[in-house]
Amino acid sequence: MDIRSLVDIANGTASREIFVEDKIYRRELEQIFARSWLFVGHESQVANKDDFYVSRMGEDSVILTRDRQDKIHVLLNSCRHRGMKLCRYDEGNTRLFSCPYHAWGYSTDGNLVETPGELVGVPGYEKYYHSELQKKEWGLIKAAQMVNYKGTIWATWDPNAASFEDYLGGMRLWLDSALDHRDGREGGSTVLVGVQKWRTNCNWKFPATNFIGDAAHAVSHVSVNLAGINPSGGKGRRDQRASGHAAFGWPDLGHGGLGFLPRSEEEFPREPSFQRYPVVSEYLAEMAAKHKERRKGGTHYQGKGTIFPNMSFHEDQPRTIIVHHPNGPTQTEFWRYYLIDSDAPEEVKDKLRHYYMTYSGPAGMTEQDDLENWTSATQASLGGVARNYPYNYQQGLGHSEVCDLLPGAVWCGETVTEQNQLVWLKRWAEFMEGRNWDELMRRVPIRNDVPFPMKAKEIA
Amino acid sequence: MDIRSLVDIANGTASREIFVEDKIYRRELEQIFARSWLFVGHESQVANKDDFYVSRMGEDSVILTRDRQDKIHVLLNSCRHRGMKLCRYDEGNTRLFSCPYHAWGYSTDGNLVETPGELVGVPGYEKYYHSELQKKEWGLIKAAQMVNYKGTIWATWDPNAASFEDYLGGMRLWLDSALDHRDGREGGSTVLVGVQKWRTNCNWKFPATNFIGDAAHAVSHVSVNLAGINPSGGKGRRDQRASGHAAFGWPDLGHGGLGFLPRSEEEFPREPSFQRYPVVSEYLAEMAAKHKERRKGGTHYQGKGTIFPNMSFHEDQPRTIIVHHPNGPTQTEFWRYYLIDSDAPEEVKDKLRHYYMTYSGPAGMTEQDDLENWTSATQASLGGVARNYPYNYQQGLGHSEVCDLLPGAVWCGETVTEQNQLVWLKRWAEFMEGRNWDELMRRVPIRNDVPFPMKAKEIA
Amino acid sequence: MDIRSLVDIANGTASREIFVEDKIYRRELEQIFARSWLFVGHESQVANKDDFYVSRMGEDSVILTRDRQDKIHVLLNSCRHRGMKLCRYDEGNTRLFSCPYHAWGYSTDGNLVETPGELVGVPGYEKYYHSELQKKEWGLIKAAQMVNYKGTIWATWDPNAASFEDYLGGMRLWLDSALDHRDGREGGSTVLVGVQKWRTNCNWKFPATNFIGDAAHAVSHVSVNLAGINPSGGKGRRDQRASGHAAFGWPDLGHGGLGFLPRSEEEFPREPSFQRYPVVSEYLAEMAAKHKERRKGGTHYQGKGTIFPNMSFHEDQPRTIIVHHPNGPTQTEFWRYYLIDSDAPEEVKDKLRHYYMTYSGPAGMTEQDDLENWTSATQASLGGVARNYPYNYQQGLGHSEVCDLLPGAVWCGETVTEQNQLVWLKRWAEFMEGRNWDELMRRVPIRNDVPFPMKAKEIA
Amino acid sequence: MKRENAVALRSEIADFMSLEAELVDTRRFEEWLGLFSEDLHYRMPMARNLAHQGIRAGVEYLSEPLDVSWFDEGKETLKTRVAQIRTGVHWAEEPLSRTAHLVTNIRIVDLDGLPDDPTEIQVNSKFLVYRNRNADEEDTLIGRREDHLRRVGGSWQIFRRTVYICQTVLLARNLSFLV
Amino acid sequence: MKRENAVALRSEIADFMSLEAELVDTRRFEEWLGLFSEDLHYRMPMARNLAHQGIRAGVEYLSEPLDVSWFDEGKETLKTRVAQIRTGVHWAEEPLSRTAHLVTNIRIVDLDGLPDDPTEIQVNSKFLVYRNRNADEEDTLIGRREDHLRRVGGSWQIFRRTVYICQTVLLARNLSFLV
Amino acid sequence: MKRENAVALRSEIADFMSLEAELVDTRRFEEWLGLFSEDLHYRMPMARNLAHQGIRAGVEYLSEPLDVSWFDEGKETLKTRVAQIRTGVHWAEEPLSRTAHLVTNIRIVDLDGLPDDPTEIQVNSKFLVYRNRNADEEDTLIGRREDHLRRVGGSWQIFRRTVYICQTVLLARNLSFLV
Ligand code: FES
Ligand code: FES
Ligand code: FES
Ligand SMILES: [Fe+3]
Ligand SMILES: [Fe+3]
Ligand SMILES: [Fe+3]
Repeated sequence: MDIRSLVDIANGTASREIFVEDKIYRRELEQIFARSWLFVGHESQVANKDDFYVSRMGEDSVILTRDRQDKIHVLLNSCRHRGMKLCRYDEGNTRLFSCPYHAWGYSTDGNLVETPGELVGVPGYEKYYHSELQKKEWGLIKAAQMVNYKGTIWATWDPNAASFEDYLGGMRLWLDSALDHRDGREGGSTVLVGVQKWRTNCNWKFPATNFIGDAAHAVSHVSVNLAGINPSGGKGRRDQRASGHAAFGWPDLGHGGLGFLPRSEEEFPREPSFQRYPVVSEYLAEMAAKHKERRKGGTHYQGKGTIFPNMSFHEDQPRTIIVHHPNGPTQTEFWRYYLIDSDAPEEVKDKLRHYYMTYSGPAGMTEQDDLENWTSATQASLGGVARNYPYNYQQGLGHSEVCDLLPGAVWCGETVTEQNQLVWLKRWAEFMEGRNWDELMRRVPIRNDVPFPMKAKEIA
Repeated sequence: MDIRSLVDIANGTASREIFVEDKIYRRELEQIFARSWLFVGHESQVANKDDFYVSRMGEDSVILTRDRQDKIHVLLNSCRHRGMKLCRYDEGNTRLFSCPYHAWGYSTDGNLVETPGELVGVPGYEKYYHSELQKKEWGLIKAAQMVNYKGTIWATWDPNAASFEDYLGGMRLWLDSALDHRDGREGGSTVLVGVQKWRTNCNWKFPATNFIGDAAHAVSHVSVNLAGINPSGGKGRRDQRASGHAAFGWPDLGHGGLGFLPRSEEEFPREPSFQRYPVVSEYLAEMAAKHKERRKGGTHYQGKGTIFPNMSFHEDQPRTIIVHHPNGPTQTEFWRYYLIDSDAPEEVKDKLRHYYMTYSGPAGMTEQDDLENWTSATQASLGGVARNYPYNYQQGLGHSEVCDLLPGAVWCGETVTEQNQLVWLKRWAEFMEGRNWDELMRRVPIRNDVPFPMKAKEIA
Repeated sequence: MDIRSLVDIANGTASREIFVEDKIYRRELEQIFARSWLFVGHESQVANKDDFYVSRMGEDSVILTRDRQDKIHVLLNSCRHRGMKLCRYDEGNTRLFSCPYHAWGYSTDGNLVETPGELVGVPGYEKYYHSELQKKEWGLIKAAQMVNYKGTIWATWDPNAASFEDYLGGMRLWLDSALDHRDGREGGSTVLVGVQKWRTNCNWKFPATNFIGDAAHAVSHVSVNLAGINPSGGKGRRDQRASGHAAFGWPDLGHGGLGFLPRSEEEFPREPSFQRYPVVSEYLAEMAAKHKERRKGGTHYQGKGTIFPNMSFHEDQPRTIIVHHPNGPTQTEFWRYYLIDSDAPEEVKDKLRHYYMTYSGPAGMTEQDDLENWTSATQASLGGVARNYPYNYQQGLGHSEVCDLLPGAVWCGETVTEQNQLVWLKRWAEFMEGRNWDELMRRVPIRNDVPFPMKAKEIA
Repeated sequence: MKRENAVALRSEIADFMSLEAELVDTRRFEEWLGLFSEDLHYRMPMARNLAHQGIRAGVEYLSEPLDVSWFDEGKETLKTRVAQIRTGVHWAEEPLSRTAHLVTNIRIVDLDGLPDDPTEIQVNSKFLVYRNRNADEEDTLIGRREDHLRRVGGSWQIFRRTVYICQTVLLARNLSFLV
Repeated sequence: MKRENAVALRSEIADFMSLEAELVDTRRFEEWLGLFSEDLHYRMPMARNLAHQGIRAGVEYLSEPLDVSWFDEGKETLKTRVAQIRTGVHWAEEPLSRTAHLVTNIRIVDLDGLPDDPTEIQVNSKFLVYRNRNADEEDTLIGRREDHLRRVGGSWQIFRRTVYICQTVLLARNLSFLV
Repeated sequence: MKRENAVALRSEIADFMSLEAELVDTRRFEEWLGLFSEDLHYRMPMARNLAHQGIRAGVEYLSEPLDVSWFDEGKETLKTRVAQIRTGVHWAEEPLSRTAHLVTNIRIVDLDGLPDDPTEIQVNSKFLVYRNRNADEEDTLIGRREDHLRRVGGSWQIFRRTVYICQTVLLARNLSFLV
């Protein structure tokens, strides 16, 4: 598979095949989803010992669970005996996962096992297996690396994968802006109970490259803007944003989004918001004041976007996380989580919840139109003739510059640019080529590397 | 892919694989549907300036539209930006196709653009694209060639394709017999409003090779014959036909059908028809008289059949067009149009319409049984053992002779023969082998060409 | 395709790919289902001359029919002309199968034809085919070999296949225990009217290797045991079994199951059963006494299991046959038949029927849970990561010994062992490697043959 | 119409509609035909995807007299359809499909405005028609129906039926079953 | 039966059928069992594809006493099914399916011929039973039902239920849910 | 409630429910909104797969005030949804979906216990909502509904609607149509 013929970063185009072709999709499962850091869930979903929550990594079902020592684990949800889907509930509480088929039992209890997910109960182990089964080798497959980042749980199957911090790079600053408390405390957020899950017949790369900052598609939301769900009343779908909002991307990492040009905390403007709901408006104003106070002297980093490959988040309106699980070349299963300050008053939570649900998810008046567009674009790219014509990502091509204020990022001073789609596609190609982690993290020189197209230096 | 092993013209057999196998199907999309002349629609469907009608070519969606200069165009219905299905209505009126996703606008207005479908509106063209986007290169894909033939619109994606007239060859004379007015005027027909579209789980080649003149399958219509929808009353499903009705095929072109042996216009017999509906009966008799008068001294050509690859028509009872759009190896999407003299009295139109609908389409008492048979044959050819046994097309094999009265055609003096299926399969193989147009049109010698099996010359 | 990398008999593991991958599945259709002996139906389903019953062999539809000379035949149910599914009823009575599409007629009447299924009626044979069609070559495809074994009909497409008796080997003794009358007569059983057919999204090898004797999964039936359908009342789902019940497998043939260690007829214990239904209990006791009497001095062979590849049967509770028709890599179409003594009193039949239906089939309280498990295991093996981890069949690995009492069989003295799954997988690999029948039946030496892992001989 | 009459009429009409569906699903086609008047107008128009202006203008379903429909016929043609099935060689229905007509949301239009003993009524309903045939073929048509009924003696007859299915591209191989 | 009694009876029976479906869909299985008599005969016969002669002869559905069915049982077995679900380890129903029983076209057979206060009635209906379980598994059974009800005190009990589904090859993995 | 009142009320409510579905399916959205009170609470909770203990505990559907739902809103938001559709550029509904709301098993809860002329009632029902749009896209939502109605003058208004769909993973691309 000649990946370079599929994605032409220098010219800002990509073949439609990558959005519809099964062979490419299957390679994505191997090269991307079996290697990248993936979002699994939130610690609040396994708040108590022995709580579990069943999630997905790519097409695979996984169990997120908290053991009796309060450690969180990510386990492949398939019995090592004959493949049975081990845990068949969406959530619950147990420390012993017993397989319905032949009752192999896997434990997460640290008193019993060295490695969580270890195979402990094998009926007839002595009599029928003659104690010869190597139980240690047949425990549940564990994620090779797992991280709890401010409550969000991430994992990768690849023991060689870069550390989560290195993998995130500067994008971490923006993720913080979603996960930190509105009052400026580190962390302090949680997800509302209830994850919206739904299927849509679009390739998973549409949402990934849409949420990375596709400001040009704002026009497709004109209907919700006209109908008006502005939380301060009137038309539009959001409160007015502060100035200095632009697209930033991390070309070496594949992340990107829209965010605010970093500035000193004190200089970051804070306009009133949620004025239809005074209790929310007041809460947010109070938290903003605390934030400014707590972080004064520091730099204000704030943004939303996509963390390569398939997790997108929004730091504000609506403050959410969405995961685009691949489900075949032309289907995506979305999982949407709603973020909230853990200790916000109930009424504030309720109003925010209502606004978020009105905006996002399959019933969200904004997201509905996105879902329709991604589906229609996927379907219209299947035709035997249409397939031959590449997609165009030339908006702002060659106008990117390094942004010194945001480590590792490039920008071109605008929100409206396709720089970030190219950032993401470049990373996609690097994974798909099968680069190893030394190459992926640029610890070694790479032959024929494709540079990100930057603005030509003016000759003084 | 060894096409010659799949179709054995000399022996009159064809592998079942070509009716069920996905790999072959995908090659058909490339070698046949991206190169042949395909039926797109009727000019009456875009009667007014800026009218559009969304049709299909193979699996691809296309827009048929009439510009303000009254020229008709066929455009690929997929946005060049990121593939969105541009026009999502089945029909309407506009001169600017604006994409729902990022609002790229394509115009057909000759005052604005040189080439219809040109990209004119790109939001942020100056600001965000820095005026660098080559708009002329990112217009809608236009059909490479388009023809309006007596109201019917045809197109091909291949700029090298033979001219439509050459492509049609002698089959044009029969197409004329469907499209010309009953009174003998050239053209003068139109389609009734409303296209029947439906999906059936059969390979698209079943209808193509059925309508090319599969007289042997008449026996499958015994139920409608018994129930009786004869428009002159009584049993059967059609009025009695004139004599001299036989199968004719164009072995160098892939077309064929059933028709009347050409004879002088005056000699062509015209029996009464539609006697259950005197108004129709009288109308047709009157038109027939005019026809004879207008064309006296000429030759009467009349027939129905399949134009390679997937358009079939009937010139008389019922006067219709049907397109067999491929929709996967084991699914076809049918589009049926009903032909009528444009200026026939309303009551005549209404009675004919009723008869046609009773005969054809998914509720047609004749077509229902065809649809069942094609589906059952497709499904029964999927089995691992059944697949190994070729289909048989040996009826009349080696009994074809050149018919001097019909240019380019062969026949064997009968309606009941599989000559035409072989004519079609031979052409199928020529396209599938990847022959270029010089080869396809026999402008150059072809190595190892497969001749059509003709009757051995008797030695005098 | 490297079959040996997929199934590791020596280590007792098998790749998940063989349970989910389409390429492997298509090879199974060729190498296994087009060559093995397959169960087709029961002679009672075609009790009268010209009766027919439509069945399946792999994915192919076949007609089981009895001709006027009382001979039974198995014919491929696809018209040789253009593939039409010839017979579209599930059962009926005819001696002429006339194709709906073009009326080719195939006869089973020995007065008319030499070979049943011969093509006799070709409309227009003289006029349109010029008597040139080689009708003898275009008859229905007949099973290459067919056997009526005590009422059960078996067939294979492969003329070189070993004889049915050789193919069955020692497993025949167990099949007898299901098919012979309860009173010890040879045969004397029949199937109840009505075949349960249903689709389940599991790979067909799950049921095949489950019914071959997967005693370890009994734990999955705890719910029916608790609810209780024991025919003698109380908990559990069956009457208490006699002692000496263990797993036996035929490593050279691929068959296996659970059965009783052979012993003299007189020594075989016969406890009361079906005590909730005295009429049944008494009938069975009486028959058992006759059985013992009739066969005294002989050896009592009794068991249930899977005959390679996809027919499983049970000799007792419930006395049934089930066929696992492959229907795509992740779907199986089950056909379940219920066995009964032909001449049992109606009330006995009725009570047994009720018990069997309560146990088996899609509404069976035992089988429901199996179906759920097979589906869940199949689905959980599709994930990109899960696919990489082989299934484990190490229960009792290397503990098998030759059982001198049962010809060709090995055992390890237990019911609970995965010996039989490995027996089956070994045979699967031998077919899939494309071995010819000399190799398959070990008539010739085989290079690099994989031996079945047996217990190491103790050194005296 | 008085409330009690309205209650009784609704009950009676629901019964009639259930009977009609039962006759067709149990293949008593000739009895089924008896529930339709001789001057029956039976139409199933085709739908198109139009912009909202077209929807507002009420032209989504092609309903002009000369428009092509899925069905647009009288009782005689319906009888012919039944006769065709009865030949036993109508392959699209041989073996016969098994159908289930689920009729719901039965509503008599403008019931309040009707006289106490009306002779003609319009009955709107929703339907789901399921067809199963051969081994595994399933088709489902869903939509709404507008029936016009006329009182004939002690019972009712349908003299106009208009069936609006939701599909534009029919996702069934054929319409050989009666709706 | 008098018209007003007929109207009331239809209303009452529709209510009963809705209640029955609601009990089973909200997993009040024990209450649901209470709506069936102890002498219940519950059968779901299997259908076959036969030529038109077979259809005419009424043998499409295998209904002889000794024919194999999808279900053919009494109340005790139904109770056992409920008990099995209640164990919490009946994997086919653990986690429990979410079902919806849509019952339509409810018709009391030969209502006119019944006495004013009948003690036994036959109720025909159509049904669509939808089952959803796990992440994305959907099964839909559609067909018709013939129920025989007996008046017991102020209410009704079903003493015979025959369920005719349209499928020949069951397209559901199992029948672990109650129909 | 007296038997005859019960019969009449059931009849009236069924008529109301049919009308409601007809208004929404014929895109008379503004009229449809009129059937809901200004203090409407409209919720479609999400379901989870839980072990049998969870089902027994009644927590299968996430129904706490702060739980995320598919919908949880008042009339104003419903009006906004209608307004969005009416813009003509709401791409998820442009071209408009064709829907059919089949409402069955309509049952007035505790009818016997109600006064003869109740002002508030709870109406349980089952539904199948079918949506077809573009060429071949089909979505079907099936489940049950609990509606609370209040008598307003001569008619009724819905002041609370809770919709329980059977799916956990929504198998529709979006919920841009009104349920
Ligand atoms: S598959 Fe899990 S124990 Fe056997
Ligand atoms: S996809 Fe059409 S404008 Fe972007
Ligand atoms: S396909 Fe059977 S006769 Fe033509
Ligand atoms: Fe958006
Ligand atoms: Fe035909
Ligand atoms: Fe089992």
